[in-house]
Amino acid sequence: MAKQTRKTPAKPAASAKPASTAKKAAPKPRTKEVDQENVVPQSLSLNVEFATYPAETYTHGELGLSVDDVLSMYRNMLLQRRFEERAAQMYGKQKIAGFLHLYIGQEAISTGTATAIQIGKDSIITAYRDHGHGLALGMTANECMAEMFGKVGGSSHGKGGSMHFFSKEKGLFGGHGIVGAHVPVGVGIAFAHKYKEDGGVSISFYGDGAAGQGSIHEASNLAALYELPAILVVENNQYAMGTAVHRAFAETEFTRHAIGYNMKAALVDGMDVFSVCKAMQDHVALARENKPSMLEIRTYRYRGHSMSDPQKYRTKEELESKKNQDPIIRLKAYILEHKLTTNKALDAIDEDVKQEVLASVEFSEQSPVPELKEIYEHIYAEDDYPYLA
Amino acid sequence: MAKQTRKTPAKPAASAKPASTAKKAAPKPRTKEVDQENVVPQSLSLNVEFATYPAETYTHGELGLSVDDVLSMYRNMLLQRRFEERAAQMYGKQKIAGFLHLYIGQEAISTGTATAIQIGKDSIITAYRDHGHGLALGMTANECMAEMFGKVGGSSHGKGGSMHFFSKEKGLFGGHGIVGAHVPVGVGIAFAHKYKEDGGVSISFYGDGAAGQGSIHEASNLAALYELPAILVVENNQYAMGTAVHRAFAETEFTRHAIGYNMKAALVDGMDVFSVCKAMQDHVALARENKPSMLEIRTYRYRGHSMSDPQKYRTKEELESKKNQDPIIRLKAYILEHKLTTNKALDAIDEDVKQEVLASVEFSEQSPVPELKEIYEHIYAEDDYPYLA
Amino acid sequence: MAILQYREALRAAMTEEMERDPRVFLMGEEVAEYNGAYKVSEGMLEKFGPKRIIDTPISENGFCGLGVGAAMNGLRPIIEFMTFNFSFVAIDQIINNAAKMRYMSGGQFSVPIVFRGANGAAGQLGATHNTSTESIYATIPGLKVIAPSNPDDAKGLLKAAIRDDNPVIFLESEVMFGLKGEVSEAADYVLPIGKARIAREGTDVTIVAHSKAHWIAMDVAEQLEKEGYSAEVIDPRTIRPFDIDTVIQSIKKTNRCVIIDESNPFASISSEITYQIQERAFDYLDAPIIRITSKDVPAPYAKNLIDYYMPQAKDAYEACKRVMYV
Amino acid sequence: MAILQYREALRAAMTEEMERDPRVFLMGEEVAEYNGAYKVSEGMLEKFGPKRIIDTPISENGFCGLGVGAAMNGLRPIIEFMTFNFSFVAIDQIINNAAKMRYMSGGQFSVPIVFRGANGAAGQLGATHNTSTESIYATIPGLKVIAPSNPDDAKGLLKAAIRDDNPVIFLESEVMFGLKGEVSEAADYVLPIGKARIAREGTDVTIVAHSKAHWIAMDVAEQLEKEGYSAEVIDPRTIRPFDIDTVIQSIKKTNRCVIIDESNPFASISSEITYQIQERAFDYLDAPIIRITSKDVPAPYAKNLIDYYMPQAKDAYEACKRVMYV
Ligand SMILES: Cc1ncc(C[n+]2csc(CCOP(=O)(O)OP(=O)(O)O)c2C)c(N)n1
Ligand SMILES: Cc1ncc(C[n+]2csc(CCOP(=O)(O)OP(=O)(O)O)c2C)c(N)n1
Ligand SMILES: [Mg+2]
Ligand SMILES: [Mg+2]
Repeated sequence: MAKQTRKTPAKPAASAKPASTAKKAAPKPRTKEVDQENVVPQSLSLNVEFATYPAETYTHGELGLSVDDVLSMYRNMLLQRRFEERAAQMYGKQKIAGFLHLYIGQEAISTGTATAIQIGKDSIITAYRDHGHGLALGMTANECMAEMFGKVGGSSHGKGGSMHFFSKEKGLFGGHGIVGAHVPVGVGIAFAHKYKEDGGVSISFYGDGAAGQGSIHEASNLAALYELPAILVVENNQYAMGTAVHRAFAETEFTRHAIGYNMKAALVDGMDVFSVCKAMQDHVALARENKPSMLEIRTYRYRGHSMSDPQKYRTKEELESKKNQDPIIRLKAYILEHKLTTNKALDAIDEDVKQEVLASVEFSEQSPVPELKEIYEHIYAEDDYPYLA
Repeated sequence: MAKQTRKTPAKPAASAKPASTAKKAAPKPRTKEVDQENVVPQSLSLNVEFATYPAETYTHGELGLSVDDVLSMYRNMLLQRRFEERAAQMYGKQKIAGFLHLYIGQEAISTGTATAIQIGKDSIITAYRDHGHGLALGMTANECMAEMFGKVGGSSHGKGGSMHFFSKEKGLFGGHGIVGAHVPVGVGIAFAHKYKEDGGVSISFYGDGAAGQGSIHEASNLAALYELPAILVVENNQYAMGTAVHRAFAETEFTRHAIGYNMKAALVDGMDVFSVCKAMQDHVALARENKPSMLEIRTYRYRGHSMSDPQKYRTKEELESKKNQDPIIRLKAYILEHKLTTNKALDAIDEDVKQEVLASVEFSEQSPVPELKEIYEHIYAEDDYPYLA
Repeated sequence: MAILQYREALRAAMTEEMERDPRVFLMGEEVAEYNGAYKVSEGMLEKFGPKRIIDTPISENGFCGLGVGAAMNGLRPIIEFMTFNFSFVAIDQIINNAAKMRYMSGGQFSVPIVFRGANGAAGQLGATHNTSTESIYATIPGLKVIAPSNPDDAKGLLKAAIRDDNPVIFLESEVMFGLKGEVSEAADYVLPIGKARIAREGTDVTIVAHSKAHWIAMDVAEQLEKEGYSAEVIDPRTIRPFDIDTVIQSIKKTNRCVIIDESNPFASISSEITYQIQERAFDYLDAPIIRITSKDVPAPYAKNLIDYYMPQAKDAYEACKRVMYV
Repeated sequence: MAILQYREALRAAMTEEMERDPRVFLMGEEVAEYNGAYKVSEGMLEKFGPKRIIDTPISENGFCGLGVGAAMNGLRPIIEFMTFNFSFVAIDQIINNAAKMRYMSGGQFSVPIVFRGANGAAGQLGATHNTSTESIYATIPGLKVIAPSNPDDAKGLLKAAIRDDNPVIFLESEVMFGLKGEVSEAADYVLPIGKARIAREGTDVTIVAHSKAHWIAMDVAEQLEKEGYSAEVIDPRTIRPFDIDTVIQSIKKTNRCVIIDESNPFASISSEITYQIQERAFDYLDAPIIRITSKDVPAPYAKNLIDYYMPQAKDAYEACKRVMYV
């Protein structure tokens, strides 16, 4: 794999460009002219080209990344991986409970995105599979692990758990449990960026399964209609629980879903952190000009949906074949091939990450459980709100 | 207008045919192979052709319609028109209350559809603007007018009113007030047709405005995924209350909305009853083979959204220009041009219709109001359900 | 005191708050160019421009979620439901996102948002367009729920709701939009959320009624007065948090209570008030509490049926006499 | 009597009804190939095939509406919510379509449909995954609402619900799916909807509790017995229509009542039961009714907090003693 040469793609950042024989009305909210003619033409067709970001296509230099950047991306992906491996173990030990959804296999998406945005200025929102995004944005392993332990040292004081990572400081607007419901929220975050003219961009991540929800349709149309600095990203890991994409969607190419919103769309290989980073760079730049877009990022989750998933819906062979694309192994190969550092240095990173994760477990063990009276805190802004007995 | 020649369209019933460089996964529910490859291609594009059904294109002969058929279509459209004109008058006299949404201008859609389906076997569901569909399917003016009078002679015993016309006998599944919410129901009606293997087709009508609802997205995907005998029809009358289409949608060509569901779509001129009838014939035939589709039918509502609408959102000129396309005048011109009958005979039809409508007013006046105890009827199947005092 | 319609009072509240705070905006169906389906926002587009008065597609779930996100990111949205009947397609955004965000984030994110619009029955509109939603929203911790019965409260409480740092459900009424009443001209008239108003003092029976049922209570009280009975009328104004203290004080005086609540009865506001009264004033009650509600059925269209559906003044009057044992 | 898990009882009910009536089908997320997220429908795909056991996309609003349409057109759908927490995105289909269709059509269309799945709290799942929805559904005329506490009731009532010609909300429980109990082996075991069950007879205090709160009631009754007090435990089983007669008869005997209701308190089932009891048995009550509910807050994640969130047996026990004045 590391031997493949990297070449510039045919159309790295070309955008969805609908062309039709029927006159196309650009969305112009709040003007009174009716652009649309009522005449039905003799023929009607549409051609669309989508940008694609295949794997093994970009070098770090092209993306403006320094060697340090690359190594920190490597470290970041590894941190997510080790953190979740440890979390799974802690779940087995019943230190963590409830639902635990691992992101393992998808780390190139969180890290590629975090590298392409301005953390603190830009905003991210995602579903319950949120550890990766949290850590990629710079939430500490301590606050993340302690949250899952249900301790006061957690990012939400132990009130949110695994599905509800939030970091106002890092621009992570959650961690959400109702499938699809956070995407309109993500569009609203974009609305506020535009309203405040703060230059921020909002990126909403959701699963392939979530694309079946009406909320995605409404959010997409609103983002496009209001020309918001928003990117809607399908993390297509091929399954929603046990349901393969083709069993849930009549149209399995998610880029095509964007056509109904006259929105640019691109297809990205999510197993290569550089492909993700490049796609994000391009589309964040568009979003900063209030040009919203939709990305399908193809990825794969190596673990079960949550900890209780017997995974009968896929074969071992399928799983193994996907592991060849492991984004961390791929980046490691790239680093070594390009001699950005030594194998030993990478091992040291791994060791360092392991220590950080171990320390987070230690931190979480030590952190106290919330006092019972905290159950009444953080509900209303007021301290004197009168709860029912 | 009557002088224009009718010609066969370039592509009368060609269907949306997506073609792409990426391998396309046909929706195959309930099989376990993952068709979709995880490889992101170097380029990706899509070409779609839509069928169109322009106005002034079809003759009744081509559609298999007899002269009697045509005259009864004429009478049917006229009945809707006169019925609603009278209803508006009755609203002014406060015989009818609540919301009253007139269908005037859109009658070619209801009549064209009713002509193309098998009434009793096939099913129709629509929104609150339902008088046209009810009368086109053969509901009597009496039961319809009495319903709006709130009398027991009404189709729903006066419990539903203008927005809630239902006729189990004629296959009208309502008349619905929550924008967009009836479309999943329409898809469920199709589901039952397929399940029962009764050969029936379900057609769901909704407004352009409704297309913004998530329910349409979900219903569309379900219809396509399950390959149901369903047609989803946008009656695009250009406005949702005061909101012109381009102020509500980033993509104003509704046929393109079908691409996200890998569904056939066609564009139809709704001001010509033959164009509608032809489109419905073609797509009903597809539906009978469990090939669902989406139609955009371009039409125009001549009256306000409901009785209280000041209509400041459009100009008099626009309204007048649309009136030149009046589907009833157009059909009259066709009949006369093709000498299917005499002007005098058409006048007699008009007179006859007027009498029918007047009689329905008389019927409604005479019909008693429901007894107060009826408020507890038709809620549960049982007679002895215990209501709270 | 100025005489304003209920809708004008709402508009005045929104206008003043928008002038005061640039983060406040109004979004909903037909709120801008159409001037509002019920003309609540008439003229506001002209005054504030399309950046702040925003028409939406018919996508309640979408724009409610948008509002939540905007609120999390520093704005103060007012989201108009054309009526609250249409809030059911968006209720997940309210229950799961607006109400719980602060909690799930351990206090990191506030959601200062107002969801407002007409609630309850409005005549011959049929079963889907006449729903009283207050019990559904008030059961959700994290929300506040307000339902003013008159223009003055509408203004003072809407201003309070817009300034509140919590998600607020603000329930108006189609049939009250044209109601005129005196409205304070105080420079910055903000009423406290969570405080009931004693609309009429009395000693023989307490009538609790919110929103337009309040006016039934006032009629009944007047009729009772003619017969020599003195009814105390309490308008809770806020449903959640509910000002039970004011009600209990009254019950301690009158020892009897009738609740008029336009909702369908089961698990309604009237049920809750009854629980709280008997919990805190059991020994003061000389008669069972009687509630007068809409009938336990979907709303019918026919004029006589929908009239009959609504809580009846006559029933409330008789209930008052019954609890007074006269 | 066979010993079955709660989930097995549900499965048996569905299986029997599907064998009996070809119009019955099961639809929901992961119900077919995955055998159900909680294994309720395990093996049913194999038995009935993909025409009748149908996996859906994550589109609750869509497939609930689909169910309503299928029911109107002659079928008898069972729609599974993976949990009722997710029903909020589909609630409009239930409230406005399923519940009101018969009425709006003047009796022309029936909607024989069952919406079933787990309701209420289920441990450390956080605020969005622990909602008790019964008060929200039970307030809607046109619906029936059932919440069985044990495998036997689960089987008998689910069979009844599937045969019922009305839309039925059938509330199960994640934490009870594994609960084992005796289930009748009667050939066609159908229990009546709307009839409460006296789970334990007693004379000193009546405890009313549905679904898993029922088991708290049983524990408390046992503890009280040890101390010489005799508690009558009533499991309503059906929430709407509510079998108030059985409760009133009990109150006339015990003169005291404690309600355990896992919902958030405001306008909950406990509020409604209280209203109905004081309306009909005011003179029999020797003490205020006390309810023990979940805390009036969103559900927290941390173990100690979510444990504390739930209705506490200790509180229920103390409430019983309080109403007995001992
Ligand atoms: C509205 C709603 N319905 C159902 C669920 C249960 N559920 C949780 S995750 C999930 C699958 C989602 O799959 P996908 O969107 O592809 O995300 P992934 O888990 O693959 O990251 C389902 C059905 C839910 N949480 N919310
Ligand atoms: C969910 C919902 N939101 C809002 C409304 C209020 N409303 C009634 S009709 C309408 C406009 C619908 O326009 P369109 O779908 O184009 O249908 P048309 O009236 O043009 O036939 C609106 C916003 C409603 N009934 N339901
Ligand atoms: Mg997935
Ligand atoms: Mg329209």
